[in-house]
Amino acid sequence: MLKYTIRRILGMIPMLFLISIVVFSLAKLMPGDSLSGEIDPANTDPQYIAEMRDKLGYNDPVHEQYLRWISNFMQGDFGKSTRYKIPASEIIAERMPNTIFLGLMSLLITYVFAFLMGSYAGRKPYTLGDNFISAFNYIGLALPSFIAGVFAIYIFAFNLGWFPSNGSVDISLEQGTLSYWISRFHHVLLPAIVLGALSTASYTQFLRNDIIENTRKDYVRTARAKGTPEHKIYRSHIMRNSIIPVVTFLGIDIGLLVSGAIITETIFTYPGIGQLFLSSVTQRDYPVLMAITMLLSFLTLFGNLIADILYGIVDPRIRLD
Amino acid sequence: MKKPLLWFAVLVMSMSAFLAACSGGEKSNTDDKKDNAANDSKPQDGGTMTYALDTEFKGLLNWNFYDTDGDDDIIQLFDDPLIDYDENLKAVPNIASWETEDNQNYTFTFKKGVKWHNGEELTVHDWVFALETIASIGGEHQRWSNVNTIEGAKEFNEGKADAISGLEAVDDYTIKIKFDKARVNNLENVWAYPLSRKEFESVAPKDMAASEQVRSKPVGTGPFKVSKVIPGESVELVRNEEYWKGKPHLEKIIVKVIDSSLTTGELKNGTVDMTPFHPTVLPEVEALNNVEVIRYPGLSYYYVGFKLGTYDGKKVNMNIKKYQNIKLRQAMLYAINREEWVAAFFSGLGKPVNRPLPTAHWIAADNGDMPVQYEFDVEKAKALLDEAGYKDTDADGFREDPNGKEFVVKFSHYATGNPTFEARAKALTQYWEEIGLKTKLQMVDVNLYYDQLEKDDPSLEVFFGGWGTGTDPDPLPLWGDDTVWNYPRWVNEEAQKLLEDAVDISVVGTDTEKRKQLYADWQKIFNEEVPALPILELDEVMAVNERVEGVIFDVSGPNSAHEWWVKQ
Amino acid sequence: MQVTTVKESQLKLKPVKSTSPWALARRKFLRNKLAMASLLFLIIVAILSFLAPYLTTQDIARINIGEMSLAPSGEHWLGTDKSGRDVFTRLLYGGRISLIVGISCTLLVILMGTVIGAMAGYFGGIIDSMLMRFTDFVLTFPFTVFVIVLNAVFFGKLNGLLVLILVISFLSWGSVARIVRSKILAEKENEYIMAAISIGCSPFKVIVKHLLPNVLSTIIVQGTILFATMIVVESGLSYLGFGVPAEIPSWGNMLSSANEPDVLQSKPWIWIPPALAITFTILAINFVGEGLKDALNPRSRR
Amino acid sequence: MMLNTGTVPQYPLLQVKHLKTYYPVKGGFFRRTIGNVKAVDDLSFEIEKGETLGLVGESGCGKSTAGRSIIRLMNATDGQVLFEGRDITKLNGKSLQAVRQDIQMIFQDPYASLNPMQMVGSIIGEPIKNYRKASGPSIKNEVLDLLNKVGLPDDAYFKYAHEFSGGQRQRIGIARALALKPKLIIADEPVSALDVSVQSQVLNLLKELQKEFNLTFLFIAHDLSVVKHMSDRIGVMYLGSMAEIADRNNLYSQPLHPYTKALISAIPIPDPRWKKERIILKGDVPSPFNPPAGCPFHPRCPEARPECSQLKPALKEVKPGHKVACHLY
Amino acid sequence: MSNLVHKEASLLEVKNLETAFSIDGAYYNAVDKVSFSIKPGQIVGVVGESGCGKSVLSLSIMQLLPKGNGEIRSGEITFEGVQLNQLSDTEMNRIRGRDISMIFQEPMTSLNPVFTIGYQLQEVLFNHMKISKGDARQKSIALLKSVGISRPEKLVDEYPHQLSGGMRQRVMIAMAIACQPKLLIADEPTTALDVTVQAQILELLKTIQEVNDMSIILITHDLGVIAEMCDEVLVMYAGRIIERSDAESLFYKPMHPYTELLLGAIPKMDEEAGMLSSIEGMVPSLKNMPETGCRFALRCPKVKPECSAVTPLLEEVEEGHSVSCILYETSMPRKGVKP
Repeated sequence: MLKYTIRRILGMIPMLFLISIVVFSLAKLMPGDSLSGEIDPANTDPQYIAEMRDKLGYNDPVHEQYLRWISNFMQGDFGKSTRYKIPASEIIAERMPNTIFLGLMSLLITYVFAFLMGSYAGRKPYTLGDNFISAFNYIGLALPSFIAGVFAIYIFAFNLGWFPSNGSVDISLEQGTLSYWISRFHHVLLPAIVLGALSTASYTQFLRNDIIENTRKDYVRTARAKGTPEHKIYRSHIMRNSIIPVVTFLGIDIGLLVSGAIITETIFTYPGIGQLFLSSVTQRDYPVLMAITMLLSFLTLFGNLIADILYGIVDPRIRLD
Repeated sequence: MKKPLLWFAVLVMSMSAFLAACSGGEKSNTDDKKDNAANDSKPQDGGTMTYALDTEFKGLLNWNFYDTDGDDDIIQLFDDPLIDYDENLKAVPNIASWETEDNQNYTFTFKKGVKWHNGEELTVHDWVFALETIASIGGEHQRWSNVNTIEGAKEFNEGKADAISGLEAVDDYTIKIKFDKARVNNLENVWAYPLSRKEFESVAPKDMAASEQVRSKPVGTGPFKVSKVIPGESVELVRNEEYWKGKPHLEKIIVKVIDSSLTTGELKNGTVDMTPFHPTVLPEVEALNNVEVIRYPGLSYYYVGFKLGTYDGKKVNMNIKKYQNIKLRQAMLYAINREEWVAAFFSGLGKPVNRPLPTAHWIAADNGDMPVQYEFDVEKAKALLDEAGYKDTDADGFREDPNGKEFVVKFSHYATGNPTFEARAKALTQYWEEIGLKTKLQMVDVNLYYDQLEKDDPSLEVFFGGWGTGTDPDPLPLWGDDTVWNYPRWVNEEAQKLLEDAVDISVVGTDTEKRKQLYADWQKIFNEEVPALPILELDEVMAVNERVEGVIFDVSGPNSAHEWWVKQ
Repeated sequence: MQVTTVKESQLKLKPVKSTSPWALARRKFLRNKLAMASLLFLIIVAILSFLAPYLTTQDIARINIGEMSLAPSGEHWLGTDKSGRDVFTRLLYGGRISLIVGISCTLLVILMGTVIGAMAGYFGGIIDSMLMRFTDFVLTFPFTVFVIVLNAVFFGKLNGLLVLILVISFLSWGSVARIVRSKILAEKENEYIMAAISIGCSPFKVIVKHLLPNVLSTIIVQGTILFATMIVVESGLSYLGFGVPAEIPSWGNMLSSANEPDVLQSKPWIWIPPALAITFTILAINFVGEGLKDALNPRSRR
Repeated sequence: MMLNTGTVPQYPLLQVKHLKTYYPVKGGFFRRTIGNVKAVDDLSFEIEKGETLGLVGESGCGKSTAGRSIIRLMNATDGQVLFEGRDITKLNGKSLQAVRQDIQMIFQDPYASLNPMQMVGSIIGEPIKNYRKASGPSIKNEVLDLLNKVGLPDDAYFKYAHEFSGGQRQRIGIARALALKPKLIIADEPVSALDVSVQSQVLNLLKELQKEFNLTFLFIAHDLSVVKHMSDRIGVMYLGSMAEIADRNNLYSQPLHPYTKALISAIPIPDPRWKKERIILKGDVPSPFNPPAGCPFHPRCPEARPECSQLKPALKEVKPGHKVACHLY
Repeated sequence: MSNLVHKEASLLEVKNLETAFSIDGAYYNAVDKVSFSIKPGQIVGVVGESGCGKSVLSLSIMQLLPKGNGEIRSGEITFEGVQLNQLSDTEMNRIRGRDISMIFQEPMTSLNPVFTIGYQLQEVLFNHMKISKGDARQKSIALLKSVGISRPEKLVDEYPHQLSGGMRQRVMIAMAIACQPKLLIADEPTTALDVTVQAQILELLKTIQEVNDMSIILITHDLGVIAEMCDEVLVMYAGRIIERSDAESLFYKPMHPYTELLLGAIPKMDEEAGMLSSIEGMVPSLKNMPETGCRFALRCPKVKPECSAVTPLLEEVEEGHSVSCILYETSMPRKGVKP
């Protein structure tokens, strides 16, 4: 397993290298001179602009610019945000905890609900409860997150006033106290539900169908023939097999969540990576933009690795070596 | 604040009320503002006020390093400038007062007992520190142009001198500054924001912007102290008990960022006490029972420009033919029902203007004195076009140019996420089509838009734009014959002379009336030639919960926050 | 073997009633009430959208300053938006764009995914590994991020709608290629494929005549899922301002007015119709997809 | 047709010489080949025109792979397949197409071997269309004729495979194989998926057809009694190579290879009075990925000797027409 | 062992069993009026082609019919005096795996892929006896050894996919005999296996049967296996038992035309190749089953006109040999027809 993991991580390097070329090229292709962010816009002296261009290396051949960028990047220097005037890594580090918290909450909600609803519906298919859950699922699958987010704010934040409509925490609370965490939780709940709604619905459906399918498997019949009580058959034999695919989704979720956070964080004015990304695009903050894009690509690759490793852990038939 | 010009596109997106105004200082009440402080009893102490920004703040929380409105809004709650501006944008003493004989040598005197939040007293050395910090960074610092006019600043920057020779600290409270030459606007131009030596002495100038002293633990001399910063999200400020103008009433101010779509909802729920908002939501905000709208004159105006020439990096050349006909341009302004347009897209929060300056500025000439008034008049517009030879020769309902060729007005407007931009641009083209001008609308990404304008991209012919001006009234950087900001690329020798004379100390001396007259003459020429069609000047609005008292706004911004209070 | 003489009866032989798998699936689908109702709904939406210019005389582009932000009434069934344009009219036109983008992306994605997946799956070996490496590579791009960046790169340089469709499609075909490939790999193991080779069918014929019809059901089901996804993607990007150019009405663009403070709160007639249109369309597509999946699955009984 | 059997009578119809078919096994991150499954490992035999050679062995012994390698559904790694004296392992494109006309295959799974999307008429007519420019009606007549030959009604023409039972489907598969009038038919487990009563129908049909058209069969099956019933000669395969090959009666009455003996003794005889000495082998067939050194059978062989684990025995003729690969002989 | 003394008490007695499956809302009998009994220590073979209902019969006895789909419509299944089809699930669970156990055709899918062999073996022990974990492990190792597995200590910790088909079937057998059941139902236990492995497994079953003195119901389609293993044979066709006899009598004197044809359809090793007997047509599907009369009538070469009108009953024609065919008149007067 360790050997496999190391090999996989090594295998990610060429992929990331290729992606970095794509990312760099795209940033170069983006309209608008990225200089405008780095040079005092009030200073129009052509000589000054030319000097700055030279100084910032915009006149170097493209491959040199790339090499400079990538070698800095690998040393953890993602460049300086043209908007915030501080290293992009610091900006990202500031926002990262919020996105991680949102992502974890969303995952938690997704898996808890999907597990509860999916196992109920799978065990009692075609009953009233199952139909209710199915109806919920269809709505969850059909309601895009941005619509769900807008509705959620309209209904739960404005009309009912149950949840705050923006931010990540009430600033007046002392960091680390219980009420601080409650406030964070209160702020993250609505966006987390919206972010997780789609996967909750699809995982529920998936789990349900998988349970129904596994119920018909030969080994379940074997277990019955052994005299194993029904509840134990569900708990061990069926569930153990049914959670295998759902667990492996966890890895893939990592990449998806952060992408999904772009919309959710924007709607809820939640200061995380997604919102940062979007504002970096509109403001042409290239260093931040490139760093986030690389980060998300890495997360996607990393998520795939996690998925494979989890698969190897939960399914004894898969051997990772 | 001294950044003389702001791109309007940025303004529109951020919709900050404080825009180019420089500070909050002692204000005398003016007639056109709603002052609810007078109605009620005595101010009460205590309480928390929540102030919402509808644009993200960058977190560069120091006058010397910030560059956006969001940060500005926060800084002025906790840091005071040395010089303030009154409702006519004339400089008035705040912490510092000054004397000058010749507009070259100034003596500034600081008030005693003004303390930084860290307990140190503010002295002239803090100002020197600020000026030297900027000078040591030089061209890469955006305020360099506000410092390099001081004698010896350039030498200091180049390392030829250990100190800026034009700065002479007489004692802790008195400083003499000598500028490289006499100018009418040396005072308005000079960088008048000190930097605490104690906080920053251990930080290299290059690293200051990223330091925690700027980003998370800023200090100032203002009525509130920053107690906590959540980057990009909110800032908590607490009362500065030792504020030199008196103890603030409010115990706490919370500044938070919300999406503009949430404005009315948050105001209604009382989770936001005070926030600027987009003009289009004015009716909704006014409809809220618990909120009052403070309206005050702004410093920005919108125009429709024509590309009349190109900029070669040094000079503006008026060498593009298509829109050279003045009658064509005038007709296009007559064709626009500006009253209706402003009512529709700015909820009436603006007035049509006939000159490229906001009324609030002291150099602005009286609108009524303008030679052409450009009242909405379709017939007049059509007549002008007929005169100019733009006639419909092929009976397709649209006019051809005097040579009988097809004439299409290519109109461009910047695009952001805001859907009303498209609508308001479209509405303008509809006015022009009414008078028989075929138009084509192009929405251009805002980041590209100003880039293309600067580079005279041929795809931009007629363009929508806006300027927000700062405290320095000089139109030369915008309309001079050697500046890239002159987007229409308009050159008129007479006008150019007027602008140059107005800042020439040998012509105007220290006589502001004479200076104003020169500007008025310039405005008349502009009014007749309309290289850009002035559309409107915008009023600023601020929504304030009615429990908040003592808040006053004028063109230079709000009054000092220590006077604000909430009913409990 | 001798060819015996043709009997009259043999020539007259005619198929009585089609029992082809497609016919069976069609029959099964027609019996599925929910799916049929959804299909009907989609057809109505499509007809209304595509006939919009004939159904309404309203000019979708004209700004009517006198009629801005009117609540629903007899004259304007769904009210007007902030530019005084009829919301109902725009909903129809918006549907047209959303459906066109959705369908074009779906078709392009299916086309690219199927060609690449089928080639990789059928030929295997080096072709397979090269194509799949490339697919992995494209799949590694975080979708939303790259759509936004790519769209920003091409913004204003080309026709916005076309760029959007191409960008979305280029970033989305990977999963289809993978599914088609694995399906082809599985199907290839079936002996009828070997039979087809052994009776002298060319690789092209094997793929087109034998493999594709048998993976078509998967592709169709995948297509419905994609169609729904693409409508979500289009409207989501437009909502964020990175999708269909603002001047073209689409459901996402219409919904983006919910970003405006007054609209979300006090003018719900402007944003709720496109929100519901998107939701119900996707719901209907999902139901049709489920129905198709059921109908095309030979094992399902119901 | 490119080959003319009449002029080369000295050649058997099919000669397989030292045929090897390996599948690469991929492993590791870069999916490199880390080894080979030696599905067929040095297999040799020949088939005379008009005879039926049975190929028997347990699952994984490579008999199906051998069949597929001959018809080039798989590419042989090494060795030769001489069809009418001509090596066809290296053929490509048109010449390969031409050879396939003479060799046809009947497949094991009556469900998977027919394209579910095709009408039966199209399934049977397709090979004709591929090789001959013929008009629709004439092809249709041929197809109807073939349907009659395999005992299916005319109206099957317009039906789809899913409307038929397993036995009928297998008849369709046989009709397809006959459509090109091939010289050699490889029948790969044609009855193993069928019930006994249906199996007998298909076996009878194959015998009739062989008689009628003088067909040559390579009959692959795991059921020794079925193979014996169908074949003139029988080859017994174990782990990719031939263990023994002989005339069917010889093989049955005087099996030489210990594996053949065990195989025959293991077959349950439907006769309760039949009491016989049963040879129970130990363990399972080893994996062809990692076959044992020496004689592949030696780990299970009750008569194994020391040299059996050293040297792989060659197939040698011990009696006329009876070859065996065993160190005992 | 072959013992057909009627007086001896039956271990299992099935009477008039009807098991039906619902298709499109209607029920169709997959097992129709089946009666038979098994005595202790007997091996009874059930033979028939696919779809004849032999697996449904075994699942009916085990009460393992798929829920909501198949159900026992009438009849009695009595095991040691207890009527199984009256028991609750919990009560039945106590019998399954302890008194009656079962092995299945597909050793590949019948074991849960995510649990170790040991876990799955111990599960049956924990289900039916109070036993400590350590003992259970020891016992499972012993069981694996008893089914001829050479390295049981290692195998208990392995997963099913690491085992060959034959090994898995041995594990299944070990699981089935763990509680020393009185009856083992083996449903096509060797069909998926190679012939040399089949020989091993059959040998094993025989040994175990002798050692434990249990009864076996051996379900298979392979008459060869029947001949080798069974004392008594039930021949099923289309859900009914059409012939019942001791093995020898069945093979040497088949009575029912179907049995006769079936025997003739098998290619035999010791005979010269000739034409095999074949049965025209195929077994009618459940939905198309004739309402009355002999279900084989449509394919029967000896069919008489009354075959499709009169439903024959399974009657003893000779001692220990019953057949359900009107060709065989019995001493007893034939009673009525089946409803």
